[in-house]
Amino acid sequence: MERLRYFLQRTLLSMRQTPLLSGATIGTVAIALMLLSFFTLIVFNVQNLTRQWSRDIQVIVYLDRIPSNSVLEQWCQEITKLPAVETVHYVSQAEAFERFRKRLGQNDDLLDGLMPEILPASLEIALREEARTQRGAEELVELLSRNSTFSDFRYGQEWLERYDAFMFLLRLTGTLAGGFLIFATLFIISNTIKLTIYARRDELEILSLIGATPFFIKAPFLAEGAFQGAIGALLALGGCHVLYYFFLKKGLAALLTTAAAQNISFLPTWMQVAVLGLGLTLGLAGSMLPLRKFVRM
Amino acid sequence: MERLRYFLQRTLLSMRQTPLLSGATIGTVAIALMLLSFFTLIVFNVQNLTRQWSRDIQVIVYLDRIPSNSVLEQWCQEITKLPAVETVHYVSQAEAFERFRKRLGQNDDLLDGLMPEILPASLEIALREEARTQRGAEELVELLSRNSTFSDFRYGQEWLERYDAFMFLLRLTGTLAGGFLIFATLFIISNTIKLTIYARRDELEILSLIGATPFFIKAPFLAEGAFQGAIGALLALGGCHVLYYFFLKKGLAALLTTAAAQNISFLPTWMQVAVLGLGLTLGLAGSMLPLRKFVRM
Amino acid sequence: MIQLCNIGKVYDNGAPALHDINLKIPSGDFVYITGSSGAGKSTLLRLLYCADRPSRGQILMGERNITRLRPRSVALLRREIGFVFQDFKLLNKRTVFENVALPLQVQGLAKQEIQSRVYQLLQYVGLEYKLQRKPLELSGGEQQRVAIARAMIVRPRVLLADEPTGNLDSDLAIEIMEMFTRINHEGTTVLLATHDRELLDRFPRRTIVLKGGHIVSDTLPQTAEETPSKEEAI
Amino acid sequence: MIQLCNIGKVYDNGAPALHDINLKIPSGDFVYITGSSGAGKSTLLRLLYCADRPSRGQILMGERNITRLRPRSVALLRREIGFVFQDFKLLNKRTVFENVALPLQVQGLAKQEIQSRVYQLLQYVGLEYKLQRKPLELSGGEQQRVAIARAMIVRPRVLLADEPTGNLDSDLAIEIMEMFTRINHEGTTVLLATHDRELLDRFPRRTIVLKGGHIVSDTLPQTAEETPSKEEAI
Ligand SMILES: Nc1ncnc2c1ncn2[C@@H]1O[C@H](COP(=O)(O)OP(=O)(O)OP(=O)(O)O)[C@@H](O)[C@H]1O
Ligand SMILES: Nc1ncnc2c1ncn2[C@@H]1O[C@H](COP(=O)(O)OP(=O)(O)OP(=O)(O)O)[C@@H](O)[C@H]1O
Ligand SMILES: [Mg+2]
Ligand SMILES: [Mg+2]
Repeated sequence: MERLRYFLQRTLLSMRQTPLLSGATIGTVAIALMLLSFFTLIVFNVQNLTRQWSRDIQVIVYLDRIPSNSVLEQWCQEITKLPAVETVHYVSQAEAFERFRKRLGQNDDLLDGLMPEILPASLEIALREEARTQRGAEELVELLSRNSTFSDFRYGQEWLERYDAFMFLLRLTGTLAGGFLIFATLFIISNTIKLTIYARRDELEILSLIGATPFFIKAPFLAEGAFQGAIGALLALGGCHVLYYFFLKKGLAALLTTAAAQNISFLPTWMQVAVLGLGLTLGLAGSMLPLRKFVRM
Repeated sequence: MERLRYFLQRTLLSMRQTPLLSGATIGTVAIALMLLSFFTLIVFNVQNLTRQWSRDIQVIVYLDRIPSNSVLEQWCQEITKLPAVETVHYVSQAEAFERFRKRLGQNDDLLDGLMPEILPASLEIALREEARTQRGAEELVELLSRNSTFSDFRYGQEWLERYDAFMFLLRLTGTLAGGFLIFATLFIISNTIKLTIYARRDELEILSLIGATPFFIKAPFLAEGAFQGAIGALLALGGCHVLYYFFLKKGLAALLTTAAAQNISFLPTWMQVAVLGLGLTLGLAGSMLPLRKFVRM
Repeated sequence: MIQLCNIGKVYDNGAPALHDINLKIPSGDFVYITGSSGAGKSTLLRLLYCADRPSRGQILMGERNITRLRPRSVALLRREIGFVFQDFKLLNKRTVFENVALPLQVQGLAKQEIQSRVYQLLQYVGLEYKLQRKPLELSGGEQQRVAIARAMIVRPRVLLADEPTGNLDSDLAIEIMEMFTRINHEGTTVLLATHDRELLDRFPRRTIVLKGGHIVSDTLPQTAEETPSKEEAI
Repeated sequence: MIQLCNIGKVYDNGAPALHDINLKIPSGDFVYITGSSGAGKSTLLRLLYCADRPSRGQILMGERNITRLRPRSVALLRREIGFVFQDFKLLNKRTVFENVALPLQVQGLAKQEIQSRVYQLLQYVGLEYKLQRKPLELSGGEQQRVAIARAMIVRPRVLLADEPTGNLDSDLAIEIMEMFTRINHEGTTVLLATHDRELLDRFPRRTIVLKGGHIVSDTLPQTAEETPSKEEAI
């Protein structure tokens, strides 16, 4: 009990006694984690955005002959069962003609007198999220072409290629930057804590000379590290929220009228808790390592 | 002369005598600047990429009547003079029909027997880079519609809207993240240097007690800071180049066959020099501020 | 009972500080260790405190061989020993009170008891009005007295004092010596490294003289009075 | 000529250390400052070195009023003064040689000259074999001698020594005192704060006694012999 009280008191007191050092730790944790969370926030939202956009990716099967309703139904059922498929939509010749007319806009008079039958009927197959790549589309086409009635496919090759490249680049740089950012955060935080502990190494030495056990010496430092890490993480979340609110949310809403702005959201709660936990853990672990080095007895 | 030799000697000696401190500074500068340069590298390449993509953005003017060659030439000249316009391309009815046929692909037999005149002739106006936005296109349409012969415009509203939103988001988060990253780099580096100088404050005090002038005390610390900053920047550039080479260049080239991979390039030389300069400046300025605080006499 | 057998100490940089020291100090003894600067007095005391490890030989303290202890045991050993360091080794960030209270907090005593004991001891050394000062706001002699108080606060079984009166005037030195004598009468073994011939003369005790890391003489009180006069003749 | 007029010093925490000190020390004098622990000896010396500023009063050193100097002037003043700090204030990261050479490097002397002067002086204080050691690898007395060497290396016009023999045995103390006497004969003004009555007796000089921040006596050699005997009677 006395011990516990002593440790808590020491932790707070020591943060007061060395404001420069604890300020440095808290500041570094805050900035580094803010960087990390803001990055996560962006990745998170870009993912949401591209997920929406990728709804347009679909495979179209042009049908040479118009199937009977029962055959059509059977096809739809079979295709829907394929793992890569989300939905199947039958576009009749009339519907295709109507769409074409709409597309021509004011020039639709050109189609006057033409029969709807000039355009083929088709099946529009929407892909599941994980299959929305060039490869996914090609594999589906491969599968579908086993049915010899399906021979004429269209799946926006050029757009898909570009989309694929973009998504790949996004994912690659995201992973790379994210991985590197995590590493940088770890390095910078542990480095800063190492320096603050280095600056207090005489304290560690004297405590050990006074007959303090390694645990007694380290406990207040660890508590301090964890506490500062947690405070830093809170500040990071706060700062990140401010950035998010004023720039992403308000800024976008004012400038854009698209759905894009509405869809931007803050980190979900579990991620926020994770950031807090990360700060605490980093503060704790970051103190542990240099302490082990300086408290050798 | 003796002085200069003393300062140089001291700088190197002191880095040897406090490897933990100089290691921390160099490491932090390296990591922070690597983060910054890698971010710049990504922004730089994404900009290149979107610049290429945005070539597709154009305003199409459908012509009700086929103009005479001389009128056409005059129009082209006038339009080309507009600030937002890059090039103007005249698409004749025959060319439009040909394109339409290509688009239909295997179904082109549908057009057999139709006259090319069912499709209108048009002017395809490519925009300059800075005008490749919804607003830019609309302004151009506005200008063009002063000529009463031009009334039917098409400029891919939906695609442009989406592109705009995307570019805006990209630019916003880029600026935001970049600005914040620069701030974070400044903070973290100056913070680390402050801690290393704090750890050596007794040295500063004793030097001043020995009769050293403020300049004499600070010079080796400043030189050390600048030197460490420069080394850190070099490491950052090296690390960034490794990341770039193995992940972006090789990785993409192996996985993609598109032009996208070929177009990815490293930071131009002037930016590399800027990173080096930034490291040096940060090391110098980051030492200057805490030194001013600790060397008060 | 403290016993040193064939103790030798060579520092990491190769500097030999002690050679082949054999020594027996019964419990409750009061022993001076003297000798010129660099003779090895501090090194000897530091070995007894496990602040350094001997390069060779064994040290027995009570029943225990303290030559190769694990960190936790070292900590426990140190709680029974008070040490006045030659360079004080006070925590500059903490107040005088906190510095002196530290060894008791390490042992987990109740706040109440810590407070009264610390206050009492600081009164003894004449610093009761400077409880809340930081060490750097004290004069050299005051810092030394804080160090002495910190060493005595635990009522140690062994007190090792390295030049504890180097920064004190003779009146204060005599007061401090009287404190040491008192604690010695209560059963604490006292080892005191000092240069101060005045103290040796005024409080004659067993005196061990070191020179270049060797014991050159080990005399009991009756002969202790001879040594200074002999050396003064040099 | 050093002159103090109405000097008072109150530390930031409100502790008064010196009251209304008036003092004249002619150039080339050798003066002891003594008094019990906390009397204000170190504070007085630190004021002369501009290591602290007096709260009131003026200090004249030669022609200069050193009470309000700008940083650069303080640095230049300090180059003419040697100071042996009570707590040594050595640079732990640098070797003994570098520590002693520092004041000369500050003045921008040639490497050759620095080397020979440092070596010679370290020989005087008996540390020529420990040139390459770091201060923390030295005994207390050795550190003190490094501090003394550093103060004397610039052949200062004024030497301020705060308890310079506290960690030295009397033989060494006497040697050091002889060095001080020699440098004093060459024209350096020496102010020496000490508790060591043996020195006062052996090298009788003008002695200023402080008590609670006041000057309680200021006696010249012939009477200086009285003072200790009087105090011993207390
Ligand atoms: N940490 C160390 N590393 C290397 N050598 C050391 C160390 N500490 C002391 N020495 C050397 O060991 C020898 C004995 O040192 P010690 O401190 O025991 O002397 P001492 O008798 O206490 O002297 P003093 O009276 O000056 O304090 C000296 O020559 C000293 O230079
Ligand atoms: N930095 C400081 N801040 C506050 N008070 C101080 C400071 N330094 C000294 N004092 C106080 O000023 C008084 C005089 O201190 P000073 O160091 O001059 O004494 P001294 O005569 O040198 O004593 P000693 O012989 O113990 O070294 C003491 O009461 C001390 O507590
Ligand atoms: Mg010693
Ligand atoms: Mg003093």
